[in-house]
Amino acid sequence: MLDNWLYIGLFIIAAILIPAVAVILPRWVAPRKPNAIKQETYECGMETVGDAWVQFKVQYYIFALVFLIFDIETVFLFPWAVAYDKLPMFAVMEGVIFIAILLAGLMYAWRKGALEWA
Amino acid sequence: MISLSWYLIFAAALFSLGLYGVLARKNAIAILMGIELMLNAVNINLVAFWRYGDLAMITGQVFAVIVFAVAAAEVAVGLALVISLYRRRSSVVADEINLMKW
Amino acid sequence: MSGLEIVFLIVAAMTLSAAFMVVTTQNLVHGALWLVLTLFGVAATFVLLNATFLAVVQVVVYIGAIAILLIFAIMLTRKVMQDSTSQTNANWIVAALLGLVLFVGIAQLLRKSSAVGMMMPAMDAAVDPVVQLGEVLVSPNAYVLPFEVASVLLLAALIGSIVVAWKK
Amino acid sequence: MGDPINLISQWFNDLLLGWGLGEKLVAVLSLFVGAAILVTASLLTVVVLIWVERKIAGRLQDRIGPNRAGPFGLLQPIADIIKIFTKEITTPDGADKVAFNIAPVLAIASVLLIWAVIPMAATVVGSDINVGVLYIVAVGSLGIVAILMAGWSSNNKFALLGAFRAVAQMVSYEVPMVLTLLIPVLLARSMGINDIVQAQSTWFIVIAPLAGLIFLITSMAEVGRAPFDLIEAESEIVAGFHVEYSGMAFGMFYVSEFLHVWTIGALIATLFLGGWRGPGAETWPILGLFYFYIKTFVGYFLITWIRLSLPRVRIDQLLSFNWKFLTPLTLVILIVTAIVDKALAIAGAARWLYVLVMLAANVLVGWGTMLVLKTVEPNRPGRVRQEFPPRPVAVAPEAADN
Repeated sequence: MLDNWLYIGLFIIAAILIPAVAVILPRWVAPRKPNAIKQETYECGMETVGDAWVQFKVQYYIFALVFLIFDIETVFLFPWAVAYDKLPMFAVMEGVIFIAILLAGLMYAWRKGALEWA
Repeated sequence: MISLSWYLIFAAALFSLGLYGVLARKNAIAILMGIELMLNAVNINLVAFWRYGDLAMITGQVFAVIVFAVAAAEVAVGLALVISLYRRRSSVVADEINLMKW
Repeated sequence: MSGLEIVFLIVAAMTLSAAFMVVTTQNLVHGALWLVLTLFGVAATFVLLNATFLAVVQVVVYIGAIAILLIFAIMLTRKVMQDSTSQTNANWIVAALLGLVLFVGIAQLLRKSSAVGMMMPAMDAAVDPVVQLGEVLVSPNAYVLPFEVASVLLLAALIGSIVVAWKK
Repeated sequence: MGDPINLISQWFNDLLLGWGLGEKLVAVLSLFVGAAILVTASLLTVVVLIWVERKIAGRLQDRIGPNRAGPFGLLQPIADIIKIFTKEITTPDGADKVAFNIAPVLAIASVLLIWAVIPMAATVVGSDINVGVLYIVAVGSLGIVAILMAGWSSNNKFALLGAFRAVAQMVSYEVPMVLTLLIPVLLARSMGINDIVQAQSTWFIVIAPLAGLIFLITSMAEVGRAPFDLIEAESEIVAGFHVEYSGMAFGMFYVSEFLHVWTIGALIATLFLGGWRGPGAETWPILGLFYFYIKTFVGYFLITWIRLSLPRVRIDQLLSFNWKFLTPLTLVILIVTAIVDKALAIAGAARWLYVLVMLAANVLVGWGTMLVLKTVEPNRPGRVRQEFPPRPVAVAPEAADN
């Protein structure tokens, strides 16, 4: 079984190494003439104004938050789905209750207005 | 072969690093990151005990799963507090959060 | 040394050095990126322990969600914590000592314990831990209560954090 | 015969053993070479894909598409590659150099890694791990980290804003995506991709058509292609998280997008269209490879077609569509599938009846959704088309002061 994971480990190395070579190779092929204006951060040709940091909407955080809770709950349903053949109807209903609790959370966030962008 | 102690030492080192982070960092988010390290160290221990113990008992993995859930809840609420605090007091330094201190 | 031992040592060294960077680096975004590497190392450790389900869950939940949330939070609050100021408080030496003492203490305890030399029992290829996990998590004789309570806890966390972070 | 891939790997193994290398080393080496070949082949596929996509786009937009370089413009991508290799890679001032350079590599690695678990023929199964489906989700989340790294390290406000948007979109659509992935897992009783292919004696698109559709939509949003290409909305945030990238570093993001679309085609083929299955695929594995590529292309063509037909949505529409439509719908389908499946298993239904009832359940849910959608008031404020009276082009200076 670890053989399969060895393959994945080697695949990770290959999948990082080969694109890395593709990025490094142009260092010799491509020209390299940096100058002050070229290195400026791009703002559609205007001079750069201020810092890259601007005030962000807290909404981004709220979406990431709802995602985190949903993600972890969904992940725990996977073993339930895999063991499905061995589960009695009662255990299936346990999973359904779990999903219903998830749905309740979604409804709450919806009613609260946390899912609105504006 | 790798004996249990390798994993336990590894987890202990990770836990100690996390503890240092929790105690020494100023920023509340950095403290939360330290807590994540500690929780991970605990998870390594739990899984190692499952693997080296009775394989028919899946308890170690179940505990790790519950730790995942608790870690997620802790980060969600913790960061929400930090952000709310930042909005009110413009600070994320844990030492300056002293409204309830006397 | 066997191949597995070498892999373990590489993974452990990578994880611990990344964790060290997490708690020492000045730049918090870097800290979060090092945290991603640490979490990845822990996932690799889970693979070495044959807990494959937990390994992928570690990546999905910790890297895919928790680390992202941390980076978002750092970026939302970055203005006050410019990277130039020191990130450690006055008693970091005490904290370092405490961490060291804890590590040495645990190592001492481990040296005396009988569990140290335990070896991995062989896995039964016919038993899939994922199926086992799925069964006990919803079985009334096992862990159905913690399972449902965890879901309620997550619901409470969702509600609580929306209430706290939402400005209206 | 009929299985050239394993034949070649066998020959390679024997060759290395003949050189007197240790058996374990040979095993590791040949696995690594296999991985490297798969990675390179995937990257080269993109070269063809760029030509195919430009041709399809051309035809769908009533033009010819590339036709100058070589026959049918076939050499066009080669010319593009040479061009992009010889372009300067710039690094903006104040950029975080390390993160800036790692991000494109990580972005493409996160897509390439999916190919490690996809079975392409009966004998070419890749890595047959028992958590394959979650592995795919896990690898996808590395891509999110790559985007955040790229946006943050560029030291550019558009890049950072684009990265935030991209991540908000990707994490939002990941919720229904992971939920729909549960359905094939439930039907196959396994998370292993190979087991899922084995379980599709009837394709899952027949048993769970709604899940297939939702998977298609959500994965399009994951890639960030039109109609979900808000993450690079030129008019708002210039080019999104990769504004500052140039040359091959930008090329990596570009390639990863194309490869991601192709990979999603492969995932749709594997999870819903039966993977390499087809007449004679068991005895002639090479036929399975052929079927697999045909099905992958079907998925790829669908996505390209949708991309070229639909305009871009607004960000509030994008997020509402996900959270208020897709996610609840997926949860309902999941509950229905779980209960119907168990009820049929208890009743001991025959296979044909099972397929029929599952299909009927899906149709019912789809029909119910349509009914619910109709009751949503079509004239609510957000939807009213506003009439703007024509404004004068120029205003007299006195009037403008007010």
